[in-house]
Parts: sequence; structure tokens; C-alpha cells
Amino acid sequence: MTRYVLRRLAYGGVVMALVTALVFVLVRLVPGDAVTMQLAESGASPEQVAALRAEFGLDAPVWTQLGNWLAGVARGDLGRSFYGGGAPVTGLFLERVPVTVSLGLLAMLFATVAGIGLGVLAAVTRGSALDAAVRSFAVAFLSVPNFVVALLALTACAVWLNWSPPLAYRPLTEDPVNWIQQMAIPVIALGTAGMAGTARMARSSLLESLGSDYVRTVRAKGARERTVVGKHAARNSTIAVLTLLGLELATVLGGTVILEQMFGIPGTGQLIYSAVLERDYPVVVACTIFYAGLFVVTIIVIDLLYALVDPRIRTGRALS
Amino acid sequence: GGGSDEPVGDPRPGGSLVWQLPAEVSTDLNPLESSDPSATGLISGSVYGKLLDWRTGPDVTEMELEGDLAESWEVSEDGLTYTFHLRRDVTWHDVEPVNGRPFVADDVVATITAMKERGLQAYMLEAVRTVQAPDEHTVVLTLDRPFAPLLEYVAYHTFLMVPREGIEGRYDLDTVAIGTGPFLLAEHTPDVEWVLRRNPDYHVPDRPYLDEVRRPVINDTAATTAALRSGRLDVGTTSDVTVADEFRDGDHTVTETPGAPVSFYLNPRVEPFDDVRVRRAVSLAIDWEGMGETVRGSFNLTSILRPDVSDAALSEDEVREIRPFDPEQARRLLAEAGLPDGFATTLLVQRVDDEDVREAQWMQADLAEVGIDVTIETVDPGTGIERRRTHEFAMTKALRTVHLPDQTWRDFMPGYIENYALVDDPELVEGYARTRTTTDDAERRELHRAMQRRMETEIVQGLFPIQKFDYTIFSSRTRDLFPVPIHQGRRLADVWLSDQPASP
Amino acid sequence: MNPVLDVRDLRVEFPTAAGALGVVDGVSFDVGPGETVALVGESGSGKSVSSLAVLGLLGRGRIAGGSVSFRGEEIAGAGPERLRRLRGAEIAMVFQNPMSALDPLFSVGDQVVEAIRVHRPVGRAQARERAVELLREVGLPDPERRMRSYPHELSGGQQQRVGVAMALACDPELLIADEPTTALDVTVEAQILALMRRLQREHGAALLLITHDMSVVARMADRVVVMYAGQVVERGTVAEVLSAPTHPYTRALIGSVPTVHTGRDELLTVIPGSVPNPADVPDGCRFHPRCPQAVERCRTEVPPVVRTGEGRISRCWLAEDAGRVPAPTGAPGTGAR
Amino acid sequence: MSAPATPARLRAVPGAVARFVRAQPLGGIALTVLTLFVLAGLLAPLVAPYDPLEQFRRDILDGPSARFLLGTDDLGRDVLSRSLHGARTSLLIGVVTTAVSLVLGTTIGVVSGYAGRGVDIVLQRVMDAVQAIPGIVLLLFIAVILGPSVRNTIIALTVVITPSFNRIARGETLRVREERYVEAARATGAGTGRILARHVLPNIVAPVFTLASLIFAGVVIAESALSFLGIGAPPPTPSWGLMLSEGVRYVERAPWLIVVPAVLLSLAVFSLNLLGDALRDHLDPRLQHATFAESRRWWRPRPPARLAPGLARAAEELDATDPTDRRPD
Amino acid sequence: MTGPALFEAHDLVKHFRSRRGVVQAVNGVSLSIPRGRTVGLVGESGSGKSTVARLALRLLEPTSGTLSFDGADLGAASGAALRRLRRRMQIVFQDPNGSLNPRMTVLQAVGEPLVVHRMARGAALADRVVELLERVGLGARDLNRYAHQFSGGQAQRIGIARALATDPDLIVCDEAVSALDVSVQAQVLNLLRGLQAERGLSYLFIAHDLNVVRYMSDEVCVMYLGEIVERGDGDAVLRDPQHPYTRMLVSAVPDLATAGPAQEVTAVGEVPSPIDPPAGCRFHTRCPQAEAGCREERPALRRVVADRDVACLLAGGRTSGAVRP
Ligand SMILES: Nc1ncnc2c1ncn2[C@@H]1O[C@H](COP(=O)(O)OP(=O)(O)OP(=O)(O)O)[C@@H](O)[C@H]1O
Ligand SMILES: Nc1ncnc2c1ncn2[C@@H]1O[C@H](COP(=O)(O)OP(=O)(O)OP(=O)(O)O)[C@@H](O)[C@H]1O
Ligand SMILES: [Mg+2]
Ligand SMILES: [Mg+2]
Ligand code: NI
Repeated sequence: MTRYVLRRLAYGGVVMALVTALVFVLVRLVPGDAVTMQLAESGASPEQVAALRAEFGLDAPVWTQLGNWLAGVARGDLGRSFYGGGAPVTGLFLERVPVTVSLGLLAMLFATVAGIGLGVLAAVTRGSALDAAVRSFAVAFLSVPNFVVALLALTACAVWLNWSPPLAYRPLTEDPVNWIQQMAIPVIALGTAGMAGTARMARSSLLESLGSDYVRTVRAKGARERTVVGKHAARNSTIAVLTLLGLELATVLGGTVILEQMFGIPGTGQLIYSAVLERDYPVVVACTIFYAGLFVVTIIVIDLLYALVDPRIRTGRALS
Repeated sequence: GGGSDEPVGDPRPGGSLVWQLPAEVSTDLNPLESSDPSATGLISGSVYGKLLDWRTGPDVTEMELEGDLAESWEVSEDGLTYTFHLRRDVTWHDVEPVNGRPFVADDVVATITAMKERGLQAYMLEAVRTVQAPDEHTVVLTLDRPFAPLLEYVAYHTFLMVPREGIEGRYDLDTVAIGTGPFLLAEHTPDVEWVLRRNPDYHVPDRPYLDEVRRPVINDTAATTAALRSGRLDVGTTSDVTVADEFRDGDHTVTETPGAPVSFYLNPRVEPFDDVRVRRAVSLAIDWEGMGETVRGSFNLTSILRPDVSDAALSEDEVREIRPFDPEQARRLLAEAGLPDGFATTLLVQRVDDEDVREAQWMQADLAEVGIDVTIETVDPGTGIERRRTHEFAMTKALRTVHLPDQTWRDFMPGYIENYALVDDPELVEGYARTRTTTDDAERRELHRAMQRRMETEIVQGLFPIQKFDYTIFSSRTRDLFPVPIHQGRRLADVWLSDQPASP
Repeated sequence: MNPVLDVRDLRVEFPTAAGALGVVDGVSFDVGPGETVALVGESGSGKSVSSLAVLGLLGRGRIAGGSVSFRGEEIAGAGPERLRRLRGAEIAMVFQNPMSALDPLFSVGDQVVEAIRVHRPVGRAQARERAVELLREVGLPDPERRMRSYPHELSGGQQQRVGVAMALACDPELLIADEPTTALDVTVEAQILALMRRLQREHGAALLLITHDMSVVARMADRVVVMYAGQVVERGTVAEVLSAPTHPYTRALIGSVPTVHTGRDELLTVIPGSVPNPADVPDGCRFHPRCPQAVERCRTEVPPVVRTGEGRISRCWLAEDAGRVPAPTGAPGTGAR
Repeated sequence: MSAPATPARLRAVPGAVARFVRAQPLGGIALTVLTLFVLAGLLAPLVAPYDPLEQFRRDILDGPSARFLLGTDDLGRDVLSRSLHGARTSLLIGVVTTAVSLVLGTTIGVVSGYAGRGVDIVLQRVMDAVQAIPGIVLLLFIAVILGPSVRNTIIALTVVITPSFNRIARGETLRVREERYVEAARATGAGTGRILARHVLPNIVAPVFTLASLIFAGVVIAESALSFLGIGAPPPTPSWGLMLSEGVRYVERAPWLIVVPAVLLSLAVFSLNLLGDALRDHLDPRLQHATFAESRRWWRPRPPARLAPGLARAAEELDATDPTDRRPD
Repeated sequence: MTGPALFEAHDLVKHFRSRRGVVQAVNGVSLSIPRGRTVGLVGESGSGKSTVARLALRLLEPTSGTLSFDGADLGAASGAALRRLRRRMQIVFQDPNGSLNPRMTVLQAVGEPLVVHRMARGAALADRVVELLERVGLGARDLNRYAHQFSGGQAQRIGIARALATDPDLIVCDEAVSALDVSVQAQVLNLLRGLQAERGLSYLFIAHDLNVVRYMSDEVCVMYLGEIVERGDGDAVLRDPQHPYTRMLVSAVPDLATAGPAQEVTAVGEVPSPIDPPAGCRFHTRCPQAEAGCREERPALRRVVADRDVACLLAGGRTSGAVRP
């Protein structure tokens, strides 16, 4: 197991390196740079433009820039933003990581809890109207983009309830009520698609394990239906659901980009979005690497969770 | 003015105004370096003071200069000496390291010198040779040559007075704002909110009324609308007329403010726009007024100059006369130019709001009528600016945030970065030079008008065909927040909140 | 002596798109206390379905007729709670494929403990003790350590021992073993069968053993019930059925396995064709299309169940007409040729 | 799939469709709906009442009426006509993106999974890297670099989606290559190419197709997110995504602007899901001809489409049977 | 044993690397299959039978050892030479449905070897497939059906037809009948024997059922943990097993003739792991007769009586008293 984790980590490192190179080059292929943006329509003279470009080191060839950047990384310095007076990227972005992580986690949690609940409901009432309702509901939510869900929820609350989320984000630690109000709609909007997917997956995998031989054995022991479904069938469906969650994470992370933007949540999603538009290269690179790292780590964590759930993986015997 | 039309009581002090900031300040706050509209929107006038300002108020219709930090000013006969008499009761904000010391002529000298040497304002001070302070409260600018637009520039919202300490780098101008304005910059959570707090030592007695101005960063229309509805927001802006219309009959007041002109450039290096007849045909083929009505709701039909800022702007009728919506004429011109069947081309659209794209579609449909087959290419501002600067476009449309006539004409002078349309017209250059040196208002106005006509008929490479309006939506408790064409934060000192409580 | 289990004229149906599908049709047999009855037949003949019907574990299927009485109590239509109380406690089951019959995610100990605690109001620790004891009883080496093992860490034989231990957890009166050794090696099979026999002796349970293997029957059972296509075709004591089968199907089944005695040049008895699809059973005798002795009557008329001796029946026209039945010839395995 | 498309095969298509519809009535309904959409897209110029770009400048944001059955939009264009033409753009983006990334991803996945070792490790790291960058960011990059156009939208989405197909195809290949019939084919002397084409590919298509139906839906949705960010198909090309993102702000004033594309999108996605399930069942000959004797366990709920690449990967990493044992001949 | 051997394997060794260590699946197995004869291989699960089968066909690369087929060096053949040899040796697997590609019709499946070896195409291919099908008791009407549409016995016959397609000299039957119902098993066994009589095929016949192996084979090899522990004429091995393991196997085979719970079984213990096999005689952990020497010395396969090789220190002459209790 340890060797396995080490190997995954090594692969993760390779992936991160590839991502870095890819993003570093990609971001420079985007037309315009921070200088264009900052001195846009300002009446600046060409000399002023050139001077700023030199200050940012943008006049050097890409490979030199990459080299310089890597040298910085080696010193634990992810560079400085081109904006806001050159704040160090590391700090800029560490402030925001918890926000996005909590948003993502909450959305995943919502997707999982609600999704599994609905899935189980549908599975145990298979064939009933409730089952059909859950399934159509799931498809409906799978086909509505998250920003539409968010906008509709926002508008509905404002028009009918005269309520809107607080304008200024305050961390959970500072103002929990404010935080919950602020996160509610984005979390729901981010989580609905995942919830729908999870419900479908939970339903089908639960039905599968309910039809399996070992569940029949448990029934033959005289166990109550509660034990059969809640203990054996549920645990056996976990793997499938876990896998789905892993896939959903990517979607949720992507979703944070739009939703943080909409709801003024100061997370990395908002940061990267504006950084791309403002050509703030150091921030773009750092954020992308963060996202990629999160992805890589999640994949590893999910693999470890599999092992936690499934002793066959834990003890190193493959599944058939 | 702002607020509702019912009779209101007397202004009362106190309260916290929540006013949307449509975009986070992305660059630094340094008044010498930053042209970021959100940064100036935040600090200009409210935190930093200027020597001169424009008058605001319920009855103001004309652009009229008044003193801010300068009590009065004089211009010598020959137009080569400008003398400003500073107020004596002004102190800097009580913030380290300036600590509320009095504002003096030396600060002005330091600021203007730095602006001329390294500020983005350098072009405004082209003609200024020396800046001197004969005494604590007098500043004298000596010019090489007469420079007519100088006073307007001095009142412009980027012409902010900075304490000498700041100029000399004794604190960080990028992040700390120490000014003379009615408010102090109190708090900032990046991408979330800026908070301005009442400056207790403000030189105007009993001002400002407000204890606090909160500027939450909200760039999404739906979020703004929802917040206005729920009362979390007192003031919000939108360029979307449908959104504004939804607030017209409720607890809110909507004011319409002339905003940035739509800019439209034709690249004479790209065929067939090398032919002025083709360019002219394009400008005549588009129903600009229809576009303004449909897409913007309220708008001004304009030529190059902004009617809200300059009396030299052509009137709507004049514009209609020289640039009628005349597809027939356009077709004729195309035929003359050897393109009776039209041609295909592209329109690069810089997208900030949906309106930008809707306008493009409108233009596309109109051009299609005369046989010009347009492909729209929408791009983000970064790409848009870069491609305009490098002249990689055939036609392009964006918004141009300039105000003053002098500033506007720079865009069409050879050698400037913003001369996207590659205008190179000796007569225009000549006219421009004359507008700067002539001190006679009437003569200058005529020059401007002639130049606009020339742009519309002879050159036709850059047009500012309409001026969009922005809509400001106020909650009913917001009082005396008067609309202004150019950003003037100082007016916040007069704003007050009625006791009608804001919703939670 | 009253039988522990008495199945009379059992019929089982499964719902399908094309309507109810009868897969077990009029099956009767009984199991006496301490007795071993074997249910044999080819794949798909309805052995498992018959036995699952006893426990009410048919899933979507249902008992469409007949009775199942356990110690005189009718349980064919019993409610879910009654059945649940019977399962494991009174009637326990060992399944064919031990790997898939054990939940892969729970340790062997947990699963045995569960079997105990479902019916016995004992504490966790006590249940564990009992579980270890059970595992020791079924001959699992090092039971304390094995409690913590997961199914995949055990060999097939060990897994099946766990299955047996779970089934014995509450000292059931009737043990149903559905092909408990088909997935196992001969040596392991022999061990498991010996184990079941010993435990049955010690616990005095009745055993209903399902198998497709006549030689397992020979080794284990007192009486045998031969099934074909959802029906019982022959029933009797092992000695009688194996040495003198009265139904051609039984005879063919016996003759088709090579034994120690089968000469290498002999050809095996072949039953041509395959078991019919339950949706499409032949008219008349269900075996007639494959029967070497089929006559015209077999094709059209359903044969009656004929008593051919004390506790013996056969479902064959030829058996009915006993006079004309050619006396079964030779030792088993010498087959038709 | 793998057989050459001879005319005879083409002629067999209607028959195959008929068989499919008979075997999978729900799939048939879904297929009908999708066919209607495709027809609507293809025949839009003929059936649409108006030119989708024509601006009825007096009838801006009009509600549904006899003249404009589904109302007009903010430039006075007929929503019905735009929806019909929008089907064309959306389906085009959906079909082409799905098809191209399916082919690319499956090829990479199959090659990677079958070849194993270095090839696998390298290819998978590259795929991981592409997947590790959040889709929306990658889309943002590509769209900003290439500029918005239908073609570039397709390119961007293809890059983002290819790893998903790779993943599932690889997982399936790892499973299939251990199947008995593959070994049997090797034993008869079949070469790698033949094994991949005749044995591996046909046996991984079902889950790949199921994924494709989900992806297709995802693509249509993603296109709307791109439009929302202003980097999707450029106006005025009507697409459902664009209509949705443009219509959102009129949700109170002109709800039809969002209802119409949303309903069409949901209908398409729903049908695609149904079609995917049905296709999976249908393409599996085991289920296709299921009868009692042939598939005795037909009543078992089928396992969900093998959406467990992570698991498959974990299992395979842990298993680590020595690939040198297998002779690639 | 007549004539030169068609297939010969000498001292085959196959070790698999796995996470938990090296699996010694096959450890020095030598085999020789004469033309037209059947060699049977029995042993418990995991004893290495299938691995031997795969090695024999070069579906796996042996860790060491040599292989020859009809005089050619099979072990060294590669590319076209290997393909030519493969044409003459085929395999039939245990799981009849699993070894047929579910997406292929019978025509495609049975025709595949012919296509691969370019032996027929088009109409000729169909004709040849029909001919093969008829030989195994199926017919032309089955050509366009899929594997799963057949019962286990029929599917296995399709597998055999495929194996026969290239007219091979050797067919390896790896548990070819183990998954089938007894009645069907008999059909297939008879078919295999008929084909052998007709075409002079050689079989390597693998099964775990001693009776079946004996019935089918001229010579029986008994495997235990990757090694052959006893070899000899089938009847003789079964009637008079020499190796204690064979004896255990024989005693475990139930006999129809002796009804009732009479037989006592001597089978004990579990098969040790091939990753960490016992030192000395691999069977000593389960052997009722094991002596101290068995724990250390690894017995080689040696002739103990006529036509009988046994790998047991105690077998035959040496301490014959102990061998037969
Ligand atoms: N849930 C079900 N739905 C429909 N048909 C079923 C169901 N369960 C079993 N059958 C059918 O009932 C028949 C008898 O099945 P059963 O499992 O009892 O056979 P068996 O004798 O136990 O065979 P095997 O030796 O293979 O276990 C088969 O044809 C099978 O297809
Ligand atoms: N690819 C492989 N990697 C690792 N170990 C393997 C591999 N193939 C077989 N083994 C191991 O080699 C040993 C012999 O396996 P083999 O399949 O040859 O046995 P067998 O006698 O055919 O058993 P069965 O009767 O179960 O088919 C077993 O322990 C098995 O786990
Ligand atoms: Mg069964
Ligand atoms: Mg094997
Ligand atoms: Ni068996």
C-alpha cells in the first residue's frame, strides 16, 4: 500500500510538472498581457509601456521566464502578482484556498448526502411512482447548467422572499450566519448536478448489490431489511458512488469559477477567472497548479478511500 | 437628485451607504500609475481631493468648474501662467506618516512634478514648464505655450493631489491612500468589499453626512438586482435597460447617466476599407439610433465628442444630417467603390456586457441589408485591446472611456497608442493643435465641430456613433446622490440617508 | 416420525415481460429429522428455486401453489417477519459459490457474529466467542486470527467452512445446502462433505442437499429426489435409485459420468440436447425429446406420478406400465451401450 | 463497427434500427425525439417560419403569439426559428465534439491499456495533466487563444473531454484484454491489430457509448456555460446554450427566452440518457437475445455502466501482474 | 508409447512476479505427448495446470525450459514461424461462453483462425465453417448466432470447432468439460474421443476430475504445487496410486457404486501458497506419511515401477513398507 501511494504521488508530481509547463506556455499564447491591460486607454506613452513590461519581466523569452519562475519556486516563491501592487502570489492565494475548498466540499457533501438519500429512496421503492419521480428529477437536474440553477434560485429568492445573500463575504470563523447565507445558493447550484448523478449511481449500484449473492446470504441469516440495505448493500455501493464523486469533483471545481464570480465569493475560482482575463500570469499559473494539485490529491484520496472501504484493495488483491 | 420624489426632511448625519462597486480594483491605488476605472471610482474625490472640480447638484446642467482644494484660480492674458490659490483649512487624513498635517502648496508642486515626470497624467501637462509655490498657499504653473485644455485636466478625476510623503515614497502609494477627501480608506477585503469611513477633519463643515460608505464588489447583474430588491444594496449600476426598467415602479429610483461612447473603428489598411466611400457606406448603412434605442434604451446620438461634457459636441440633428441612416446612399457608395454586391468582412467585438454583443448583431443585420456580410468575433477586453493596438482587425467595436475633448482627439493623432484606426490626417492634426493653443472658447468650439464633421465625412476611420447611458438604481432612503458625467467622489460628502430603514 | 420439512405440490412462478413463468411445477418431497435428502438434477431443473421457496427468498418470484410446511407449520404464505425469524434460526442455508456468498467488505468474524446476533440476544463479546468456537468447529485453522480475515483472504474451502459456520450459528433444525461444493476441488469437497455430515450427526439437523453430482449423492444422502425441468421425476432411497433407477433420465444421468469402472474404450451415455427452456417446455413428458426410450404416448400425454415402491415414485409412462419396463440392467455407469 | 461499410451494410441500417426500436421501446422514443431534433436542425431553413437572424425591430421581447409562436427575443428575432436553427449548432457541437473525442480518447485508451508499461504510463500522465486542469479554465484558455467560433468551441471541448473517453476505454481494455476470448484469439495466431479491432474494440463500445450519451449532454451544457462567459459560439449563430445564457437575464420579463432552450436542452439530454441506456443494452448481444435458457440470470439488475475507472486503475496498479509475461505477438 | 513425440516440454519453469512475491506456478515440468495420444493432467486448483497449458502454446513465455513441436524448436520460434506452428496447436478453454467473443457470430468465431492464417475466405470460409460445425454436431443454421445463444455444451462444441479449424495436430483442453452439466460433459467427451479416432489428434487433457482424466487419457500426470508428482497409465495410477498425494486425491473421489456415507476420506489440510512453497517435498505438510527427510530433500520424479514415475522419497523401493499402510 505504501509503495502504491508513493507511486501515485510520483505520478502526481509528473502530472503537476506537465500541467505547469502547459499552463505556462498556454497563458502566454493568450493575446495581450498585463501591461496591455493596465495601461489600456490610459494615455500612456510607448516608453511607459515598455518600462512596465520590463518591470514585469515580460520582455524576456518564454523559456527564460519559465526558468526564472522555476528558480523562484525552488526558493518557495510562486512569484508576485502583476496587479494590486505586486502582492506575493502565495499569500494571495492561500487566503482564498479555504474558501474554494469549503465551497467545493460543501457542494460535494450536498451532492452526496442528498444524492444518496434520493438514490436509496428510489432503490427501495423500485418501480413505484416515487422511483420514477426521483429518476426524472435526476435527469432534469443533469440537463440544467449550474449557472442557470444559481440565477433562478437567486431571482426566485429575491422576487418571492425578498431575500438575497449578503453582499460581503465573511469567513465562517468571523460570521457564521453570514457565511451560511452566502454559501447556500452557490452550494446548491454547484451540487445539484452532482446530486442528480449520485442519485442515479446510488440507485443502480444499490439495486445491483441488493441482487447479489451475499445479500441473499444475509437475508438467509434472518437479518432485518434495515441491516440488509443499510449495512451490506449500502457499503457495497459505496465504491461506485465514490468513483462518481471523484469525477464530479472536476465539475464542481470548474463550477466554482463561474459561481464565485457570480456570488462575489473570494475564492481561487474567482481569482483564476479574473487572472486569466487580466493576464496575471503568476496568479494563473499558481491557481491552475493548485487546481491540478487538488485534483491529483483527490484522486489519490479516493483511491485510499476505496482501500478503506474495500479490504480486497487494502490487502493488495485485485478485484476481478 | 437621488431618492424618491416625496418631500424629504433635512439632511441628517449618520448611516452607512452600501454602493455597488462593479469591479474589483485590479491595479494598485497609486494615483500616478493607475488608470483603472474602479480604482478612480473608489478614491477619486472621495479619498483624494483635486485642485478643481466640476459642480454637481440638482440644478446643474452644464459642465462648470469650481474650486475644490483651490479656492480660486487665475489664468494670465497670454495663457502662459496659471495661478491657484489654495484653501487654508485643508488637512491631510490623519494617517501615518502624514498624520493630518495641513495641505500646502508644496504638496501640489510635488504631485504635479511627479505627474509630469512619471505619471500617466504626463500628457495633460505637456505644455507645463515649471510648477512653483511662491507661498504656502499659492501654486503657479508656467507654460511653454498656451494650452487651452489645462484647467479641464486639472479638474479631471485622475488629477489627484498626493502628499509629498507619498510622492517621495515614505509610504506605499500602491496600497495606502492618504488624501484630503471626505472619506478615509478604512478596510479592504480583496474581491469582496472596500469600506470608506467618514473623515472627521474634512474641511467642509458638517460634511460628510455619512459615517461610512461600503463598496461591495458585485459584477453580476442578477446578484446586483437581487441585492437591490432585498435592500442589501442602496445603490447599484447597470447598463442593462431591462434591468433598470424593472426598478422603475418600485421602492427605487432610477437615474440615467450618460456614459462611455460606443467606439467603432475601421481599419484603412484592410481592404476594402482603404476606400473612404466604403467606410462612409458602412457608417450610413447602420441605424445607429435604432441601435441605441433597442439595445441601450437611453442613449445620445453623437459624433466624436460627448454632449454631456462638451458644448462643442455636434447636436443630434447635426449628426443626423451628416450621418443619416441611409442604406440607399450606402449602396450607391459601395457601387461607386466597385462593390455593388457588397463584400464580406469581420467585426471584432470587445465584450464587456451583453449589450456590446447585441449592438454588434444589430450592426451586422443592418450591414447585411446593403450586402456587407459581417462575421462577428467577440473577444475579451485583453484580446480586444491588444488586437486594436496591433491593428489586427477590419472593423472593431468597443466602448471608449474618454471624457474631455482634448483627450478624445488624441485617439486620432498619429503616433499615439490609442490611434487604433490609424488616422493620419494633417488637417486634423493641425486643427487639434489649434484647439489647444487658442484661448477663445467660441473659436475652439468651431474647430471641434469642424473636426468632427471631417471625421464623419472625410476620414470615417473612427466613430463614436452613440453614447450609452448607465442606469443608477437607488434605494428610497438614499438622498442627494446626484448623477455626474465624470466621476466625482466628492459629491458623496453631500449624500445622506433618510431614516427610512434599509431592509436587513 | 413427522417430517421436519414437507413440501407438497410446490409451484413457483417468476414474473416476466411475457407473463408469469412457472419454473417449478408440482414438486413434492419431505425431509425427516436428522435425515439427508438430496435434490439432484441438471442445471436449470429448479433445484435452487425449490429450496429458496422454502425460505421465501425468491426475490421477485412467488409461490403459486402447493404447501411448504415446517414442523407442521405452513410457511408458504407466511409474513416476512415470520420468515425472517425462521431464517438462520430454524432453517439455515449454505450457498454454492462461497466467494460470492460472503460479503467481501466485512470480516469473516463480523459475518459470523451477525448470524448469531440476528437471532440471539447476546452481547458482542459473547457472540465473538461463540463465533470463534463455530469456526473452530468447522475446522478453520487458527480461528481467532481468521475472525479478522476478509473473505478474499481465504481459500475456497475455508470460505465454504465459514458459510457452514454461519449456517450452524443458531443450531438450525433444517440445513439447506445448495450445491455447497461445486466450486471446490475434490479434496476440499470431500473435506466439506465430511464436515457437514459430522455436524449434522452432532447437531441432529435435517439436511436438504442440492447437487448435480450423483457421486455426491451416493456419498451423502439417505434419500434422493431427482428433478428435471421443474418437476420431480424420481424419488427413493439412494441405494434404490442408484442401483435401480426407474426413470430413463435418472438412468442416463448415472450413465453419463465416467467412473473408476468405466472402460476407456466405452463411450459414455449421452443425453442428447439440453434442458428445456422453462418458457417452452415440451408437451407430454418433459423429458421425451431427449429420452432414448420415448414412445408416442410420451410425446402427447403428461405422465402420472407412479409409486414404484415404498416411498418411491417415478414420473414415467414406462414406469407406470411396470411390466413393460425393461429391468434396469448392469451396474450404474455401464449405461445404454 | 469494425467491419468495412460496404453498401450491403448500409442497406442493413434501417433493419438494424427497426430491430433496435422493437427491442428497446424507450430507446425508440428517445431516438425519435433526437431524430426530430436532428431533422429540425437539418431542415431548419425549410421549416423555420423566419430567418433566425431576422430582426423584427418592432416586436422586441414579444410573448408567444400567433405570429411568433414562441415569442421573440431582445433583438426581435423569432425564438422558434432560432430554436430550430439552434438545434443545428448545438447538435453539431455535441455530435462533432463527442465523436472526435470518442475516437481520440478511445484510441489512446485502447492503445495505452493494451500496450501497458511505458506507453501506458506516459500517455496516462499526459491525459491526467489535461484532466487535472479544470475544464472551465482550459476552455477559457483555448477559447481566448483561438478566439470564439463554433470550430474553436469544438476544439476546446474536445481537448477537455478526450481524457474521459481515454479513461473509460483504458479501463475496459484492461478488463477485456484479460478475457478468455482474447487469449483464445492469440492462441489461434491473431495479431495485435486484429485483436484490438475485432476483440477489444467491439467489447468496449457499450460503456464507451453510454459515456458518449452522457458526454454529449455535458457538451451541450458546457457550450451554454461558454456562451455565458462569452467565449462560446459567437452571436448571432443561434445555439441553445447561447439562447439560454442570453435569456437568463430576462427571466422575469420574458421567461419564454429561457424556458424554450431549457426545455429543448432537457429533452435532448433526457433522450440521450435513455438512448445511451438502450444502446448499451442493445449492443450487448447477451442482453439483446436474452431468453431464459440462454441467459439464466437475466433478472439480475445489470451493473451500472462501468463508471469505475478509478477503481479499475487502483485494482490494476495493485495487481501488477508482470506485463513481460504476455507476449505481444 | 509409440513413435516420436509430437510435443515435448522439458523442465518448464514459470514464475510470476506479483505484489506479494514470486509465484512459482510451474517448477520443472517435463511432458511428452506422442502423436495421436492423450496426456492427462490432474491436480488441485492452483497446481499450475493452466500455466502448463499456456506455456505449451507459448501464450506465456517460460521462465526457463525448452519446448519442441514436431521436431521444431517451439521455444525459440517467433514471428511467422511461431504463427505457422500455432496453426497446428489449438486450445479449448474451460469456460465455453467466456472463450467466445460475445460480439462475434459463430461464423466469425470459428472462421477466425482460417482468416488469420489465410486459409479461406468468402464463400469458402462459410463452407468450411459449416463443415466444422457439422463435425461437432451443429449446423449451418447456427452460423449467424452469437455465442451466448447457445447452451454451455453447444458453446463448448463451437470452441472445439474453432480449435479444429486449422486442422491442428495438438489440442490442449484446459478443463474443457469441467463447467458442463454431466450429461453435456458426456457429449463433449465422446466428441473429443471421436475426433481423435477419426483424425489422429493428440490431446493435452487437463481436468481436476480424476475419473474424467483417466477415462480420456493414455497417460496421466498428477500435479501438485507446480510439479508433477506422479505419472503413469491412467487406470493404473487410479487403481494403485504410488504418491501419497495421488492417493489422497483418489480417496477423495466419490464413487457412485458404493452408496451411503461409508467411505472415509483422508484428505487433510490446505494447499500451501505457491509464493512460499514448503521446502523439501512440497507435499510434506499434508502428507500422512511424511518423514523427517521429506522436509529437507526435494524428491525428483523417478521410475518406481514399470511405466510409473513418482516424485516421492518414500515411493517404490526405498522405504516401501511405509508407502503402503
Ligand atoms: N428470479 C428468476 N426469474 C426468472 N426465472 C428464474 C429466476 N430464478 C430462476 N429462474 C429460472 O428457473 C429455472 C430453475 O432455476 P434454478 O436456479 O432453480 O436451477 P437449478 O436447478 O438450481 O440449477 P443450477 O444447478 O444451475 O443451480 C431456471 O430455468 C431459471 O432460469
Ligand atoms: N498471471 C499470473 N500472475 C500471477 N500469478 C499467476 C498468474 N497466473 C497464474 N498464477 C498463479 O499460478 C498458480 C498456478 O495457476 P494455474 O492457473 O496454472 O492453476 P490451475 O492448476 O490451472 O488451477 P485451476 O484448477 O484453478 O484452474 C496459481 O497460484 C495462480 O495464482
Ligand atoms: Mg442452483
Ligand atoms: Mg486452470
Ligand atoms: Ni464437479
